[in-house]
Amino acid sequence: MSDKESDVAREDVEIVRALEAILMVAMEPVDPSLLAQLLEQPVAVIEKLCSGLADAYRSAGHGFELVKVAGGYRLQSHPDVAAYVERFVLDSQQARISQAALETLAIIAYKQPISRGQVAAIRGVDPDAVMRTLQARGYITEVGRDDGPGQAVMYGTTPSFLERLGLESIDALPSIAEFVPDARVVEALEQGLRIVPQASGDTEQA
Amino acid sequence: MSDKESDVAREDVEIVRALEAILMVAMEPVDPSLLAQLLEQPVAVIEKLCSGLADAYRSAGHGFELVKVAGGYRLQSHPDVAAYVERFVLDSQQARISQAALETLAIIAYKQPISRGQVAAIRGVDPDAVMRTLQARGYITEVGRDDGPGQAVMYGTTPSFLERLGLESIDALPSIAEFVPDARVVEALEQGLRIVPQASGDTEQA
Amino acid sequence: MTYEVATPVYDGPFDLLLHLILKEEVDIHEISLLTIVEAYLAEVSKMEKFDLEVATEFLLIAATLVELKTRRLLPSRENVDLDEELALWEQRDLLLSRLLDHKTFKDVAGLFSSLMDRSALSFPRRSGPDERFAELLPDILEGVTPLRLQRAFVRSIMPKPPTSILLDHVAPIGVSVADALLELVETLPSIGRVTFRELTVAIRDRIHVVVRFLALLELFKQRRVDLEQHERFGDIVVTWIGGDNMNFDPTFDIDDYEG
Repeated sequence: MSDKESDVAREDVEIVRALEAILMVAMEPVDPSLLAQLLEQPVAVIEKLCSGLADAYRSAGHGFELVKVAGGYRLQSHPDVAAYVERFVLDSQQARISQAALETLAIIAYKQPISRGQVAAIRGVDPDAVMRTLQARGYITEVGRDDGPGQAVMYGTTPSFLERLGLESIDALPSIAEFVPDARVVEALEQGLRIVPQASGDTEQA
Repeated sequence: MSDKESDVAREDVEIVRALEAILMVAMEPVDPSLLAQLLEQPVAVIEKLCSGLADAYRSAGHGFELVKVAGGYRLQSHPDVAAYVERFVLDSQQARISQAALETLAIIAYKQPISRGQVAAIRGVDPDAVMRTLQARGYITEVGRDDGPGQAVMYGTTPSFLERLGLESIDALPSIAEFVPDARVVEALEQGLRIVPQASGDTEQA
Repeated sequence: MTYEVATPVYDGPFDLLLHLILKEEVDIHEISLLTIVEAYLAEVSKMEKFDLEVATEFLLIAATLVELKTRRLLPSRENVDLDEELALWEQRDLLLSRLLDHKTFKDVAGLFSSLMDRSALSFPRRSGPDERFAELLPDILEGVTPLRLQRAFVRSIMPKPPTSILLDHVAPIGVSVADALLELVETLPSIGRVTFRELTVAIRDRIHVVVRFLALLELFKQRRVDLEQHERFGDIVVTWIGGDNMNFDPTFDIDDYEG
């Protein structure tokens, strides 16, 4: 939009582009120390580049801004044009939770911390879109990374989820222990279906 | 540029900022007609502004880009800095897709709506397992039933499929005519499936 | 002439057929349509979920291949029925166009693969509205109680009931051409002369009749039987001309690739 954006030092261009790309795809504020690690730069350099980028966006007059919230950096819509964003939000959000979303939320609540891959394995379908919605609504959040080689992001429920359900803590969720042995029967009754003796557990996996 | 034009341009600045802000909070590609409605502009204006914005990002050398995919506009990280983003998004769900699944997807994309039996006729193998995987990944979906006596379930591709391939619409695929086997292949197949034995004196061993 | 058929992994009988036809150094006369037919029968019998439409497609293709093979084995007749001839050409053209489709979409798959590789280099922005817009969002957990959550969890860990069709009316194909061949070689020498109808009178399953017919064609090719058909749609008379010497392995010669 303006030439001022090219103010950043030339040698930093690659790092700044990578920084913009990461902030663009992040779901939550990104800790400067994680950025430092990913971009192989000292934290101080990251802080300086982010602040330079925030200035550049401001002077270019973009409809978005780079801010530091909750100890991390985040790209977000500019408050000046909040009215348009509000229209969009009101227009595009669905009102009720879908069956798929409820099941995904239940799995995360009971099995946390859990990765997206693990949720997919239980659900048999890709839970990506549903998890993004739940995350955007603040019911689930990233709670860390798996120790394993994949270092998958692990998800858990948030305090606002507990509050919304009127639960003191996650331990206050109704027990599922008693359901596990008879669960198939319960399910079969619910669905009004005959129990198939050799029903295989992984029909969704192909 | 005349004064009138620069007035329009000044007015456009607000719309462009609103566009940027909305795209920043979107969770999937945003339909230009929704943008047109929210910003009270003709669709053609929205399309022009978005394409101008995409150009501006490109020439400013940002680490993100504005693209039109699956019928809508979305912000995404720039492919140039994919290496950095991949470090950040460790558990990307972009699992590799098998050759069998790709061939099945190719048939469904070009022949939709198509039944499982019709896919089988071209593939020569039962596509059931592969089609269930494609459905679980959200690339294909049931789009209706055949009018014929069997009322076979018909399948088609989804917006997720277009997103995965980075296509604006199904029409953006090259014409199937470009893939039709050349004369040499056709001749060999005709010869291989000939009905009349060759006139030459060689012995037919079948 | 010998070549490996087992080395590459074929994605089903069509892939195999395509490979055999397009492999130029192989004499097209050598193509074993029988192998392909058997591959189709195997496909049908191993189908996870029986789908009449899919099975019918396979049997249609298999039947066309059988007919093509029959034509090549039997000497050409002088008085050809025009309708019959047209029907065969139609079937063959259909098969040809499917093979062409198969080849076409194999190539399209390559394009899809490269498009996916390219688009995988960009990651979409998908964060959604931040907490500043939280109060605008409808409460999607309206009516969701801890108990509903528990039930949703129990439901999600359940194996999904497999959608199955009753298969009682569909008999599995349990006979290969090789099996049928062995059976015929055991019974025919003692009978000598028999009609095809008599040979198959006890068989209720049409596919078993087809398999037995293929076996007879093999024996004809090996000059172990003589076949006569006096009128169109008339019964076929089978005469054993292989003698009493059973010292050959009847399965050895079935469409192998020795030149």
